[in-house]
Amino acid sequence: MDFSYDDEQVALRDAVRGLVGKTYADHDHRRSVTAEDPGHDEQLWARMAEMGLLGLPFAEADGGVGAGPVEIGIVCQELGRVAAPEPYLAAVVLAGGLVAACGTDQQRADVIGPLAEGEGRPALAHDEPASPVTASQDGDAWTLSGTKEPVLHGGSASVLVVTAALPEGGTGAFLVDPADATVTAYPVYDGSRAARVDLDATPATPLGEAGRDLSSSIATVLDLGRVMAANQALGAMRTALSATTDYLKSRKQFGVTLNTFQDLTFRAADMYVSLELTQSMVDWATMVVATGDAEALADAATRVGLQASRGGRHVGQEAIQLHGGIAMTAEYSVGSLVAQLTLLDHLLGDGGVHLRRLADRIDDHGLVEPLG
Amino acid sequence: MDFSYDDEQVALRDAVRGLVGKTYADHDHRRSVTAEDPGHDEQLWARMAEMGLLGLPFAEADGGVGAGPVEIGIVCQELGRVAAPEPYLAAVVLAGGLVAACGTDQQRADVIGPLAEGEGRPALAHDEPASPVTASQDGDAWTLSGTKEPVLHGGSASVLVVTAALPEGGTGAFLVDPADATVTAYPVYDGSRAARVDLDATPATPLGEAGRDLSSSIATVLDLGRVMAANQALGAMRTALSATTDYLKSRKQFGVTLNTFQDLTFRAADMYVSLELTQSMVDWATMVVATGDAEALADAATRVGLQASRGGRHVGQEAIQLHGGIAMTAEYSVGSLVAQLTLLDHLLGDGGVHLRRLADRIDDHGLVEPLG
Amino acid sequence: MRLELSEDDQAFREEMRTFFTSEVPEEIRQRVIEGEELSKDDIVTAMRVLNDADLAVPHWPEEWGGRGWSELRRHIWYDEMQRAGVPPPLAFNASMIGPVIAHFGNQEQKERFLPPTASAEIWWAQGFSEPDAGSDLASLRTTAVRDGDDWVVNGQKTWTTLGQHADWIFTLVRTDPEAKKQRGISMLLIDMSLPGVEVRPIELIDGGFEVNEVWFSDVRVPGDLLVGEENQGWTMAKFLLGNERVGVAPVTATKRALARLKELAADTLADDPLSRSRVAELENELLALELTALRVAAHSADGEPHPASSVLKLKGSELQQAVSELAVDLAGSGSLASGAGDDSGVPAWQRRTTPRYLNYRKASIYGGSNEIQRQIVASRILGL
Amino acid sequence: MRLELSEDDQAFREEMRTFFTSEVPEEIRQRVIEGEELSKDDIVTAMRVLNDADLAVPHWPEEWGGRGWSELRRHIWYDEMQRAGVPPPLAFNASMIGPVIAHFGNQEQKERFLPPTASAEIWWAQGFSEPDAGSDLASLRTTAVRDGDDWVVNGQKTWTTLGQHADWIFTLVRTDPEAKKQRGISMLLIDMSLPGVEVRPIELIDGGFEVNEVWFSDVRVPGDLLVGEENQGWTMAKFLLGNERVGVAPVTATKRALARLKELAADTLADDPLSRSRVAELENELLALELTALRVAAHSADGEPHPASSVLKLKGSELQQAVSELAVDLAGSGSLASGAGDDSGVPAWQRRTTPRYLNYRKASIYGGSNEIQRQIVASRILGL
Repeated sequence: MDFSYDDEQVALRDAVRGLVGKTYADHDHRRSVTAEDPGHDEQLWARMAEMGLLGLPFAEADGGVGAGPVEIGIVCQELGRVAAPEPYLAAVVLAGGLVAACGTDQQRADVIGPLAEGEGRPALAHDEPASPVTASQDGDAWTLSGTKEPVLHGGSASVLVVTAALPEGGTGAFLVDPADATVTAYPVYDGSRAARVDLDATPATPLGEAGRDLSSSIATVLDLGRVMAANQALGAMRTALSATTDYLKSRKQFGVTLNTFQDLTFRAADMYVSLELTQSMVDWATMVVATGDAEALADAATRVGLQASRGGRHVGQEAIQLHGGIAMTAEYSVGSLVAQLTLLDHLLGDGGVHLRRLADRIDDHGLVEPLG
Repeated sequence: MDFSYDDEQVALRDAVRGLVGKTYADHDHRRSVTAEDPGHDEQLWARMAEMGLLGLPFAEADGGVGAGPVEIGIVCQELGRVAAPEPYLAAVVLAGGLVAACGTDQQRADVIGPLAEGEGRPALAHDEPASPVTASQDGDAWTLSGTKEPVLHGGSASVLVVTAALPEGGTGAFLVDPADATVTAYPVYDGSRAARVDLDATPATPLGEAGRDLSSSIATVLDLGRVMAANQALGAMRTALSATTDYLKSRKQFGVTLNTFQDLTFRAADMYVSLELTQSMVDWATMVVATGDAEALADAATRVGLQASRGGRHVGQEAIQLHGGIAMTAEYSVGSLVAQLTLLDHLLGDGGVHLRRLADRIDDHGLVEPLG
Repeated sequence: MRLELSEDDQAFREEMRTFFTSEVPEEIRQRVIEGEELSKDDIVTAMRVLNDADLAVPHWPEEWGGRGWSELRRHIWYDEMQRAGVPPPLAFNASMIGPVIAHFGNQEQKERFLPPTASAEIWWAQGFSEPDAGSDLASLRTTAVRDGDDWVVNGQKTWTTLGQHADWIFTLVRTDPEAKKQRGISMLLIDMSLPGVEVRPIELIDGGFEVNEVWFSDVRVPGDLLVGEENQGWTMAKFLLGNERVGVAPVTATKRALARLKELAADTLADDPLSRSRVAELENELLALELTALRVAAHSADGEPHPASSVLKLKGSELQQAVSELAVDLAGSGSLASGAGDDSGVPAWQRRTTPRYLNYRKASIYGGSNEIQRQIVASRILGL
Repeated sequence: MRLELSEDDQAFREEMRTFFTSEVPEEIRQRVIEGEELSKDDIVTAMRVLNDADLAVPHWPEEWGGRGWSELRRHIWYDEMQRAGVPPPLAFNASMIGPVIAHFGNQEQKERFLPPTASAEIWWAQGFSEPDAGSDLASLRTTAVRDGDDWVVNGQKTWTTLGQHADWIFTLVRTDPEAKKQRGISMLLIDMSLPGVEVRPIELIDGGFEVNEVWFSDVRVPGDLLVGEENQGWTMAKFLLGNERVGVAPVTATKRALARLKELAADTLADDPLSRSRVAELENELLALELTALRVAAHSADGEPHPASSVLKLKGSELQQAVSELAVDLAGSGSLASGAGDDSGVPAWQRRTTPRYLNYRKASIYGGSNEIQRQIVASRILGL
C-alpha cells in the first residue's frame, strides 16, 4: 500500500507540468487557441507526442510506451491543472483505449501508431441523442446508420470509433472514415470541440472480430475514462483552490485583504477538505485500474465519479463565489477551470448517475473495503 | 391574503407567552418537572385549562372554545418557544382532535369536556412497532388485541384513543380505559413521556358509528398534527436562534465576544434564513387548515413537514455548534429545544418521509400554487 | 390571517394575467419561457407595451406613472409578469435611477428624464462598481472635477450590465477627494454618446456578453446633470441599492423554469427517484420562498421593508442556481452540445443548460453578493 | 503507487484481526457493535488484554511498551480494533498523558506512571478546559502556587470526560500570573483522591453522564508531580493536542455502525430509494475519508503529520454525526422510545438512535472544535 509516486513518476509529472504549464501560463493563449478550430494548441499536441505522452497507455508493439494508469493519471491531472482543452481524454484514453483493447493487430497499428506520433487522432462516437446507431452486415461489408452526438473533438478526428447495436444483439465498435460520414462540428462551453456525426448506411470496419459483442470491453474503457476524467478534474480543482487562496491573500476590499474575512477563509478550508478527499479517491481508483480487475474497476469508477462530481462542484462553485465578479469573466482563468470541471462531470455520467448505481448496490456488501 | 394576527390573536399569544414563559423561564424548573412523572407541570396544565387553551379547537357544544387553527398554532408556537413538555399536541390536537372529529355526542361530551377543563387527558395510540392492532366484534361488544407504541403520554392518559384494523377492512378508532390495558410508561429523550400499550382482547368502545372506516378522518387529524407540530417546532427554532445570538454577543473567547468571528455570524444569518422560510410555510399551512379542504391540508402538511424538518435540524444543530460545549449540557436550555425539535420531527413522519411523498407527486402539477 | 386574496385582488390578478398574456407579444414571452436570449428590441418592446398601459413603473410616484398599489398588488403584478414570460421592466430604469430621480431629482430633471425612462426611450446603465470597488463600493475612484458649469469626469467603471445597449449611465463619482470615503461622492447622469466615453464588453464564462467596462476620459458633463446635492451620492446609492434588493428575487421565474424542466425532462424523471426528489425539494423551497415574498409584501405596507426581505435575494439566488444545476444534470451528456446549432440532434433545452448554469453563478455575486446579504442579516437583523 | 498491502503487512493485519476477535471478550465487543454503553470495567478489561499483548500503546517509545511500527501498521492496528468492536485504549492514558510523560517527564515520573498508565491501573482524566477557557485554552485561570515543596492548586476545570472514573488528572495550571497568557502555564499531575478535589458529573442532553466539573480547593500537590519545566505547560499542551487530533477520527467505527444499520433497517431500506442513496453517499464519503487516513498514514513516516490530517477530524466528526442522524430517521417514530426498557415493543437499536444522535453533536465540538480545525487548515495549510 503506497500512495506516493516513484522517481520516474515524479519526473514525468514535472516534465508534463513544465510543458503544459508553460503553454497555458498565459490564460490569453488558452482563449486564443480555443477561439479557433480545432480548439486546442496543435503545437502542444506535437510536443506531447514527442514526449511520448500520446502513446503512454499503449503497448510498445503498437507504437506505445506501455506505461500504467498512474502515468496516464499524471498527464490528466496536469492537463486539468491548466484546464487544457487538448483532447487527451477523448482521443488517447477513450478512442485509443478502445482500439487498443479490441482492435486487430492491423487496426492497432493503423490507429495507435499515428496517434502516438501525433499524426492522427481517433474520436469515440458513443453517445446518442435519440435512438441507437445500428450496424448492418452484407457479406463482409458492414454499414452503420443513425446519429452520434456529442462526439468530443469529432470534427478534427482522423478516424471515428463508433459503437453500434449489432444485428444479432450486443454492441460492437467500428472504424469509420470521417469523410464517409456527415460530421458537424461545434464548440463546447469550455472551449473544446464536439460534433454531431450522422451515419446513413455508412461503410464501417468492425473493430476486432466482426460481429462480436464488445459490451464489456466498451464498459471497461468507459470506466477507465471515468477514472481519468476524475484525475483531470482533480488537477482543475487544485488550481481552482490555489487561485482562490492567492486571490484572498492579495485582493483588498474595505482596506484589507480578503483573507481577513473569516467566513471566506473557512470556506476555503472546506474546499481544501473536498480537494483532499477527492485526491485520495482518485489515487485509489487509479491504483484499482492497475489491478486489471474489471469488476473492481467498475466499482471504483462509480465511486470516484461520485466523489469527483461532488468535490468538483463544491470547489468550482466556491472558487467563483469567493473570487466574486472577476471569476465570471472569460479573461480570468477560474471560469475555464469550472467549465472544464462541468464538462468532465457530465461526460460519462454525473454524480447523480453514479449515486443511483451505488444506491442500488448497498446490499451487496457490509463494509466498503478499499484494500480487498 | 393576510399573514398578520388580529388583535385577539395577538392578545392570545401574549397571554400564552406570559403563562408558559413564566413557568419555564427558569430552565431548572423544566428539568425538575421532567425528572418525575407525569413529565410536565400539572399546575401549568390547570392554568392552561383555566385560560381555555385546552378547549381551544373544540366546539362550544362539546365544552370547547371553537377557535380556529391559527389560535391552536399560537399555543403550539409558544409551547415550542420554551420547549414545554406539556402534552398539548398529543392530548388536545391529536387525541382530542380525533374524538371531536369522529365521536358521538356522548363520547365528545365524555372526553372533550374533561379535557378542556383539565380533568382528564386522552392519548392517541396509533403507532405500532410490529403488526397492526386488530379489532374484533362480538355482538355489540368490541375488543382490541395487539401492541401500540410509542404512545405519547400514554402513561398518564385518562382514556386511550386507539386506532385498529377493522374486521371488515379499513381502520377504526376506539376508546379504551387504560385500566383495561397494560400500559408501560417511560421517559422520552426530551423529558416528555411515552408508553407501550398492550391490548389482549381488551374491551373497547368504537368511536362514532361502530365498524365504520375512519381512515380519512384519522389521516386528516394526523395532518393537522403535522401542521401543529411544525408550529411548535417553529417556536423552538426561534428560541434556539435567539439563544445563539445572545450567546454570541456575550460569550468571550480570545479576549473578544464571539460575534467578532465572521464565520459564526454568517452561520447565524443562515439560521435566520431557515427560520423565516419555516415561518412562512407554517403560517401558510395553518391557513390551509382553516379552509377545511382535506386534500389541500394533506398537501400542506407534507410540505410544512418537510420544511420544518430541514429547518429544525439546521437551526438546532447549528445552535449547539455555535454555542459549543455549554449547549451539550442538560443544564443549559438549548439541548431541550433541540431534543424537542427532534421529537417533533419524528413523531408523524420526518422530512425524508414527506419528501418521498412529494417526489411521487411531482407530475400532478406544473407550478406549485400556494394561493390556489 | 387569511389565505385567499380579497375579491378585488383576485380581480386585479385576473386583469394582470389577461393583460400580460394577451398584450405582450407571444414570441417574446416564448423566448423568455424557453430560456433563449432576448434582444434589446425585445426588452424595449415589452417595456413600451407595459408603459402604454401604465404597468411599467407602478411603484413610482403617481404623478410620474405610479399606481399607488399595495405591496401585495405589486407582488401580484410581478408574479403574473414572470408567470407569463413577460420580460420585467428594465431594472436600471424602473427600479434604480427612476425612483432616485423621482425622489432626489429637481423638477427639471424629473420632467426631462422620467417619461423616457419609464418608456425605455432612454436605456440606462449603472455606473457604480469599479475594478477596485466592488463590494466595497465606497472605495470608488472615478472623479468629477468642476470646470465652469461642467463636470469633467475621469475614471473607469466595470460590471456595467447591458451597458452596450445604453444611452445614458448614472454614475457615482468622487467630487470631494479630501472627504472621507462615503462623504465625497456624488451622483452624475452621463450621456454615453459624449466624447471620451468608451465601452468595452467583457466576455463572461458562458461565452456571452452582458457586462462591460466603461471608461471616462475627460468627459465634460453639464452641471445640471448632478442629481441631488453635491456629495450626497452615498445617500442616493443606499436608497437605490435598498430598492434593488427587494425586487430582485425572481421566484416565479425560477418556479416557471422548474415546471418547464419537468416537462422537458419528463422521460428522464419518470424512473429516477433521486432526481424526482431534487425536483420536489426545490419545489418546496421555492414555495417557502414565495410565501416569504408574500409575507414580506403583505407586511411592508408602511414603506419600511420587512426584515425578512434580505432572505429573498439570498435564497432566491441559491434556488435559481440550483434549478439551473439540476437542468444540466437532467440533460446529461447532451449538455455538452452548447455550441451546436439547431441542426443538432440534441434538444435545444439540453444545449442551453450549461451556459445558463455558468451564467447564473453571477446571481449570488451581483446586486449585493450573498456575503453582503449575510452581513446585513447578521448585523441589522440579528444585531451581531 | 500500489494498492495491495505488502505480504508482511497482510500478515500483520491477519495477526491483529485474529487477536482482537479471539482475545478481547466477545460480550464487550458485542456491546460496542450494538452501540450499548460500556462500563468502566469493560474499558479497563479490554485495555489490559491489549496491554498484556503489548498492543495498548504501540506508538509509545519502545522502552515503555511501544512497538516502533510504521504509521501504516498503526493504522491497521487501529482499523482492525474498531472493526472487531474492541474499545480503543483509553485516550487520556494512551494518546494524551502517556506520550507527554514519555517525552517530557523525568525518569522517576516515567517509571512511576508509564506502566500503570499503559495497563489502565491508573485511569487518567484531562484537566484542560475551564468555564472561561474552552477553545481559548490559554485563558485558563486555575492556579498553582508554590508552598515549600508543594503546589497549592485552586480553580475549576470542566468538560472532564469520564472524570467520574478517574484516579488521576493531568492539569494545565497557571504558575506565573504575571506572564503573558501562554507563558505562565505548567502541567501538573494530581491524584484525585487528595483532599480538596471535588468532582461533579454534568448531565448531557442525551441524559448521560460522561463529562464532569472538577474543583480544586487548596489542593496540596507534591512538587515532583510537575511535568517538564515550570511554565513549559503550553508546549506540552500543544504536543498533546497535536497527537489527539491525528488519532481521533473513528472512521472504521463509523463504517461499522453504518454497515450494522443497513442490517438492522434492511426492511425499511428495501423499498426506499432516498434512504438508500443516503447510505450510498455516506459509504462513499467514508471511503474517501478512510483512503485519506491511509494516505496520511503512509506519508507520515518521518514523524511530521501530513497536512491532510486536519481533514480527518473535521470530516470524521461530520460523518459520525450524519450516520447517527440517518439511524434516527430509519428508526422513525420508534426513535421516541429512548427511555423504554427491554420489554419495549420497539427494537433496541431504534430506541438507542436519538440519544446517540444527540450525544454525537459533541463530536464537532470536543477535541478541538471543527471551527478550530478550519482555522488550522486555513492558516497553516492554506496560509490565509
